[in-house]
Amino acid sequence: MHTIRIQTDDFDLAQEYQLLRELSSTVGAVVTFTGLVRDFEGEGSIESLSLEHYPGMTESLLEEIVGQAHKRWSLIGTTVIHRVGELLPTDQIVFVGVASQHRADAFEAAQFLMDYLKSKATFWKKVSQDGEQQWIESKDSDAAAANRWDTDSV
Amino acid sequence: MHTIRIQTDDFDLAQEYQLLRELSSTVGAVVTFTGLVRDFEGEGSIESLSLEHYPGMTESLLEEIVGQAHKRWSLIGTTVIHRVGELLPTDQIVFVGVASQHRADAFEAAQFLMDYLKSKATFWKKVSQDGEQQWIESKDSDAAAANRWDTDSV
Amino acid sequence: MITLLFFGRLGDFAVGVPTTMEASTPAEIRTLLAADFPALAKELSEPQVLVSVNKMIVDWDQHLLKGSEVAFLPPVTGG
Amino acid sequence: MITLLFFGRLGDFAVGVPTTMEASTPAEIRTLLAADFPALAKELSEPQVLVSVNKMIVDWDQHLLKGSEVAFLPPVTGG
Repeated sequence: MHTIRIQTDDFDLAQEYQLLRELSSTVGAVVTFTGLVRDFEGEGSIESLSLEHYPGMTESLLEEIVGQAHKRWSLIGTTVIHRVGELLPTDQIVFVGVASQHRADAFEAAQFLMDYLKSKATFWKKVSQDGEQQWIESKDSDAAAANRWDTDSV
Repeated sequence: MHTIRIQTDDFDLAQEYQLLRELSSTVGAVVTFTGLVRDFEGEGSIESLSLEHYPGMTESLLEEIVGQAHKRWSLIGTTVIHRVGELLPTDQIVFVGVASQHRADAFEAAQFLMDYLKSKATFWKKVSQDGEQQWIESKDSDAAAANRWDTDSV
Repeated sequence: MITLLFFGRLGDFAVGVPTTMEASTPAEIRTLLAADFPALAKELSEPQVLVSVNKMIVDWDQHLLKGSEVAFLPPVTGG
Repeated sequence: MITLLFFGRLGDFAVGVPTTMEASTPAEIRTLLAADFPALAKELSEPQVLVSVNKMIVDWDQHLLKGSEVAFLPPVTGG
């Protein structure tokens, strides 16, 4: 079972958790990751964040990534939600939830999904700071985080 | 900021998440782990689980473990809740929540805390299955999971 | 005709760029744009920029079929 | 006097065991229990069983002070 949503609306962690938890009575572990707009990006505080994506392509990339996770680990359910549009500091941006029998599967799959979301999914962030707008540069550390899953013998 | 609770009552993931999220406007990542009573332990379905602990010792072990996590990673907040007493299938047993600026810290600290909870904290589980009660055997895999943090150069 | 899309920071450089053109490869689109939009063409030459055809990442010399959608993708920054 | 505590499965073997006794080390407690509670003493000799004094894990030959609380801990199974 997997759910992928790209939306401008906020999401409700409690509701997403409940859905994962109730998928099966064999669920023994649920890991959630929530990403939030931080108040500091480099120096100075940000006023807002604007998230653009490539409709259609993003969904198919996420389907592929989630499919890989289900092949690689023993998972009962996964949920990926990514917001687009205008966001403010402390707003929720991204949610990954994984339900499994054993904790290692849920932890690893959630990290894998986040690493791929950061480095492969077609989202772009623009930040408004001190009255100026600027596209965020991608981080080498995110590419490195995603690459480790290629070589790991997990 | 850290919270440690051992309680017979259930806990509310949404509330614990909200507390972590609101600790600071620099929180960029929140990872939660929830452990649930699974319906199958070995073979056959279980009727209930009974959790005993060593009051006083458990709290000081958890304080020590959480303190280690805060030294090892850059964390804004951690919450550890472990239930004791009688639990039924699909009940929540354990919660670990970690808030940090960056996702790697939150993921690793949450895994670290769970591995130590499983292998070092003074809790013991007894399962009622087919009318018989039986203490659960500890798993070598849990000890191995905890040991990896001793050698890792994370 | 080929439909053109520019994402992220590339969009800022693509103001006034036609949304469709005739071309047989993504590399040719870049060459054709260089005449009127040199700043955009320079950005498209950055090694991190990827190109997709009909939402699949492809090589720059991928042969384009009529009606294809070609998108230029700077490094992603989601999550 | 030393207070004795038995956790997890050890509790099942410790039914009827005195809750206090005089002893100078945890190892001596085990030896003293062997006379009347051989099954429990055997369980306590399992290498995975840990012993704590006043809630700190110690060696079996730790010298015990008056009023100490000695607990016998089988492998933990929390989380």
